Amino acid sequence: MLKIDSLHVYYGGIHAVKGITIEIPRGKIVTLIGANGAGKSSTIRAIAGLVKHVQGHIAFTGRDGKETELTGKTPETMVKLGIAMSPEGRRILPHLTVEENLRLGAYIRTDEDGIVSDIDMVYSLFPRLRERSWQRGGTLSGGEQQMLAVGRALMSRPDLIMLDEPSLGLAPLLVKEVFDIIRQINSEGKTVLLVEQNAFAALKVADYAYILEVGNVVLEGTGEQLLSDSRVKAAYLGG
Amino acid sequence: MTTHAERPCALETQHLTIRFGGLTAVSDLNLAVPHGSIVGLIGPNGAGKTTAFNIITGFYRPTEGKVLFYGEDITGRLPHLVCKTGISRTFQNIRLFSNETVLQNVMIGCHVRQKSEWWMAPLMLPLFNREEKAIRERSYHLLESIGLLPYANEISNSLPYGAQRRLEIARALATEPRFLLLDEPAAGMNPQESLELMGFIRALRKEYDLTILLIEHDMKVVMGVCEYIWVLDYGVLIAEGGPQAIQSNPKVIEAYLGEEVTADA
Amino acid sequence: MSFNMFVQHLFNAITLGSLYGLVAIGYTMVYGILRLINFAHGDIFMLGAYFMFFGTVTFNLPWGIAAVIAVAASSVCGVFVDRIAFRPLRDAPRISALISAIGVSFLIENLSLVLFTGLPRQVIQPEWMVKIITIGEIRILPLAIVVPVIAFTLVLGLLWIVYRTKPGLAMRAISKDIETTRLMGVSVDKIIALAFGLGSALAAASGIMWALRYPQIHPFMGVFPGFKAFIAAVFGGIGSIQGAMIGGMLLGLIEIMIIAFFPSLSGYRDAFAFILLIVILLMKPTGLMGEKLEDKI
Amino acid sequence: MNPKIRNSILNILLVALLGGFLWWGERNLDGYQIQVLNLIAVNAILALSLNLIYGFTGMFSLGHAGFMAIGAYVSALLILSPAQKEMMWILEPVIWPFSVMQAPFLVSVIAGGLVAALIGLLIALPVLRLGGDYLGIATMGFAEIIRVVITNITPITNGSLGLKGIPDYAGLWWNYGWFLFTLYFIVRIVNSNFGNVFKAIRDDEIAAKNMGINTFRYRVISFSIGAFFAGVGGALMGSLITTIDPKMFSFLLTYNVLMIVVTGGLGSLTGSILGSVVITILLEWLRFVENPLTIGSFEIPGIPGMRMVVFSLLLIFIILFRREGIMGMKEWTWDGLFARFGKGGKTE
Repeated sequence: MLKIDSLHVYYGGIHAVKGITIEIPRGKIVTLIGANGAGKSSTIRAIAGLVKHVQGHIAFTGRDGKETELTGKTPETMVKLGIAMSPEGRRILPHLTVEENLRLGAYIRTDEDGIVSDIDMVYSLFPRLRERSWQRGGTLSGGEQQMLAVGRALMSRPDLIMLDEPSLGLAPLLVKEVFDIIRQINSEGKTVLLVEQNAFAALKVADYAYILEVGNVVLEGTGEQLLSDSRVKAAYLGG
Repeated sequence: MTTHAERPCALETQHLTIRFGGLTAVSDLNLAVPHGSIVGLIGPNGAGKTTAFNIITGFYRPTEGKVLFYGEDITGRLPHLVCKTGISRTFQNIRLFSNETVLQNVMIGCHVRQKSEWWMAPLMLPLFNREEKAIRERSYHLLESIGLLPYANEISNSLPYGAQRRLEIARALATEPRFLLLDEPAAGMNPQESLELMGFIRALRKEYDLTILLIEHDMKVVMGVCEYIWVLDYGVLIAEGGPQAIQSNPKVIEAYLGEEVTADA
Repeated sequence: MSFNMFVQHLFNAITLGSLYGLVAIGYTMVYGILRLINFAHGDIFMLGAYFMFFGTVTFNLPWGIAAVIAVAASSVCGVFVDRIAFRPLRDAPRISALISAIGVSFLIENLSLVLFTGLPRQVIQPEWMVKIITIGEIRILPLAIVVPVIAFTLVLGLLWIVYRTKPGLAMRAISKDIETTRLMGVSVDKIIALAFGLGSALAAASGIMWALRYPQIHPFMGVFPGFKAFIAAVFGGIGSIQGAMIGGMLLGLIEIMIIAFFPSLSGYRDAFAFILLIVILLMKPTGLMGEKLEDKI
Repeated sequence: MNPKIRNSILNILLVALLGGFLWWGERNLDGYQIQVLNLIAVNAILALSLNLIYGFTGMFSLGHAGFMAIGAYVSALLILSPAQKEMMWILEPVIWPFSVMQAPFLVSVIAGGLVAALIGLLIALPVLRLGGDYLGIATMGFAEIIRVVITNITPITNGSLGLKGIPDYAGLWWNYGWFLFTLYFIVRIVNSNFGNVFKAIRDDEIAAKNMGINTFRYRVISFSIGAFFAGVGGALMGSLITTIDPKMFSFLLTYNVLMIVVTGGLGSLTGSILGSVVITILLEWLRFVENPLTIGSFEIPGIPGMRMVVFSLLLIFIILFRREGIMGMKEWTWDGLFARFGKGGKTE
C-alpha cells in the first residue's frame, strides 16, 4: 500500500533520515520503533508532506489501485488520497470543543450525514468522548486527548492511519487501552503505521516492525521475532 | 553511593517543583552533584529534564524548592547572573548566534567576564584595546583546544552539525564556568561521533576543572561517561544510581521500553 | 455637563467606537493567524469610502447598492494584498512581512493620491440619516443609531461564520496550530485569504459609515483610524473578535469622553490612543480577552 | 605591510579624498546638487543610527521621526536668535528660558542629540521589555505622542506653525563632519566585542542571556545611542532646510529611513551608506515624475504622489525579491577588497 524507497530527510543542518526503505502492506499494522532522534517522526512527517527537504520515493497505492508519488506533496493531497495522521503530542486544538475537533478531522468531506454517523462511531469507540463532546479540547486529560486525536484521524475515513507516539506521556493503563484501540481499528480494515518509543507494546500489536537508529533501519522483522531479540533492548539502553 | 557523597557538592536542588497551569512538569526533584563529577539526567521524552535545566539556569522560576550552587542559594536568579555565578549550558536544539562567525560566538561568551565598558570603544582607551585583544586571543585559544580553529572565520550556521555542537560547548566554556549543563550533546551524532564526544567530555572536565551534568538520550553515551545518573519520568525522580544499577533497574526499563517488559523479562 | 449633553456624547462615542471596532476585527483576525500587523488594513478602510463615493457620485447608484459593491470591491482588494505582498513571505522572518505591509500601505495611499487626487471629496449623506431627531431633550442624528446597529449586525454575521461554518472552524483552528490544521486537509492559504476578505469587508463597511458620519474623504483618511483600531485590537486582546469590538468601543468612549470633560485636552486627542496602547502593552500585553503566547526555550 | 596600518592609511586617504571632493563640490556644484549631497550625509547619519538599533540589535523601532523631531526642535531653539524668536511666536509668546537661550551650532546639535538620547532612554526603559512588532508599534506610538506634544506646547515650539528661518549653518563641512563622526563611533562599537554582544541579542536573545549578557541593559544602550544620532540627524536636517513643523516628522520620515536601511542591508554599515546615496538620489530623481513635463508643445501635467508610488513599489520589490538588500549583512572592507583583487585574481 505504501512503499518508501531510500528516503532521506534533512532538518535544519541535520540529516535525520538516511536512506531508509520501508513497506506497509494493506490491512497490516507496521511499526517504526527506536529511541529519540532515531528518525521515526521525520519519516512519517515526510509521508505527510510536512518537511521540505526530502529525497527518495514514497509511493502510495490507493483503493483504486492507482499509485501516487507522495514526495513533495502537501498534507492536503495526503488526506485526499486516504491517509490520516495523528501527530506527535496529540496536537488537539485546545480552544475547540471535542466535537469541533472531530469535525475538523472530517474537513475534506461534504457528506454531512456521513460525518454525523462517523462522529457517532468515534463516540461509541471512545464513550468518554461522548460525555465530553461540548468540552474544550484543552480541558481533557492526556488519555482523553489521545483518544480524540485517534478519533479525529479516523474522521476523514482514511485507508491508512499514521499514529505518531500515541502512548507518549500516558499512564500504563491508558497505554494498554490505546493499543487495544489500535488493534480494533486495524481489525475493522484500516492499515496502521505506528511510530513508537514504547517498543514492547508496539511490537506486540505489530505485524511487522522496523527498528531505527540514527536515521537508519538497523533491524526489521515480524513483531514476534523482534520481541525475542536481545538487540532490541540494546538499541534502547545502550547494551 | 559513598564515593558519590564524599566530595563537596557543586550543585544541589532541594524539592524543586514547577507547575505550569495544572501540569506539574517537575516534582520534588532532589539532585546533589558532587564537585568534579560527570553525571546524567535521563528519562523519556517529556519527562521534565530540560525544564529542570531551565530552572537551574534561571529561565524559569520554580514553584517550590531551591537551587544551591556551592551552598549559595541561586533560586530565581536571572539567567545572565546565573551565568556570571559560573553555570553555563548548551541547548537541546543548538542555539548559536547563527549570523556570527565561529570566533565571534566564542568572543560573545567572553563578554560576561569583560571589565571595560561600551563607551570606551570610541575613545580607544588603551585599557579597552588591551582587553579586546586578550579576549580575541583567548577565543582563538579556546577554538584551538576544541579543534575548531580552522573554522574561526566561518559563519557559525554553515558548520557541520557536530561542529556546531562543539562550538556551543566552546562558547559555554568562554564564560569561564565551574559547572556545565549539556542538553543532549550527542543528538544527531552517529556512533563514531558519539564515541568521540565521550572522550571530549571527559577531557573537558579535566582541562577546565568542571563539574558536568548532562541530559542525553543516547544511552551508550550516558552509560559510558556518567558516574551517577538520575532518571525522571513525568517530572518525578524514579531512580538514581550508578550506570550498572540504572541499566538493570526495572522501573527504568519500564519507563523506556514500556510496561510489558516486566512480564517478559 | 448636563445629562442631555452626556447622552449625546455617549451616542457619539458608541458610533465612533463601533467604527473602530469593525476595523479592529480585521487586525485581530490577521494577527491571530499570521502574527502580522497588516498596516494596509487602514487603507482598505479608505478604499471602502472611496468606492462608495464613486458608486454614488460617478455612477449615480443608490446608496445601499453602492455600499454593497464598495464592500465587495474592498474585500477583493484585501485578498489581493495578501496574495501579492504577504503570501510569498509566509516562511520569511515576520519582520519582512511587516515591512512589506508598510510598503503596501504606502503604495495604496499614494496610488489613491494619484488616481483620486489629494483633494478632499464630499460624500453625499442620505438626508434621513442626518436629519436630527429629538427624543425628549436629547437631539441625535439617526446615523448615531444606524451605525452601531449595522456594525453589530455585521459582527454577529461574522461570529456566525467563524463559529458556525466549516471555513470558520478551520480559521479558528489555524490561529492555534497551522500544522495540525493542514494535517486535517485544510488548505491554509484559502482560509487565510478568507480571513483577509472578511476583515477587509468589515473595514470597508466601517470606512463607508465613517464617510457618512464625517463626510469628507481623502487618501490618508485611513491612517489614524487604522492605528487606533489596531490599538483597540490590542486593547481587546489580539486574536479575539469580541475583544476587538469591545476594545474599539472603549477606545471610542475614552476619546470622546476625555474631550467632553476636558475640552482643553482636545489638541492631544490623537495621543490618547497611543498612550493607552503603551499603558496596555506594559500592564497587560495580552489585552482584555487575549490569551498568552508563550516563548519556547 | 601590516594590514592594520595599511587599512588606517587607506581610511585616511579615503577621508582626504572625500574632503577634496567636498572642497571641489562647494565651488563647482550648483545649489541643488549641494543640497542633495547634504541630504545624503544627513540620511546616512539617520540610517546608521537606525541600523544600529534594528539591524545590529534586532529591535524593530519605528520611532526615528520622534527623535529627529526632538533633535531638530532643541537645536533650532538654540540657534535661533532671541529677536527671531520674539517675532515668530504669534499665537503665544515664547517662554523663558527658551526665549533667551542661544548657543553655537556645534553645541546646539550635541544638545539636540543628548535630549533625544535622554528621551530615548526614558522610552526605552518601559518599552524595550516588549519584543518584535509590538515594540515597533509602541515606538511608533511614542513618536506620534512626541509629535502631538510638540504641536501643543506652543509657548516652546510655536505649535503647528513650526519654526522658520532657522540659520542654515548645516553646510557640507558640518554635515559630512557629523557623518564621519557617526560612522567612526558606530564602527568602533560594532567592531568591538560590544558589537558582538548587540548582534548576539539580535540573533538569539535567550542564548544571549545564557551567555551572561544583560540583554535589557544592552538593548537600552543601543537604543539610546541610536536615539542620540537620530537627534543629531534631525538637528542637521532642521538647519539644512531652515523650516520645521510638527507635520514634517510624521511616520513617513521614519519610513524613509527604514527604506534606506533595508535597501542597504540590515546589519551592514557600508550598506546603509550606500543605501543613503542610492535612495536620496533616487528620491530626487523621481521628482521629475511629479513635475509638469513639456515635450514639444505638449504639456504633461505633473502627477503628485507618483514619486511615493514608485518608492513604495520599490520597497515591496526589495522585500519580496531581495530581502537582504544590497549588502546583506556583509560589509565592504579593505581586507575584502584586497582579498578579491589584490592577490592577482586569487579568488575564494
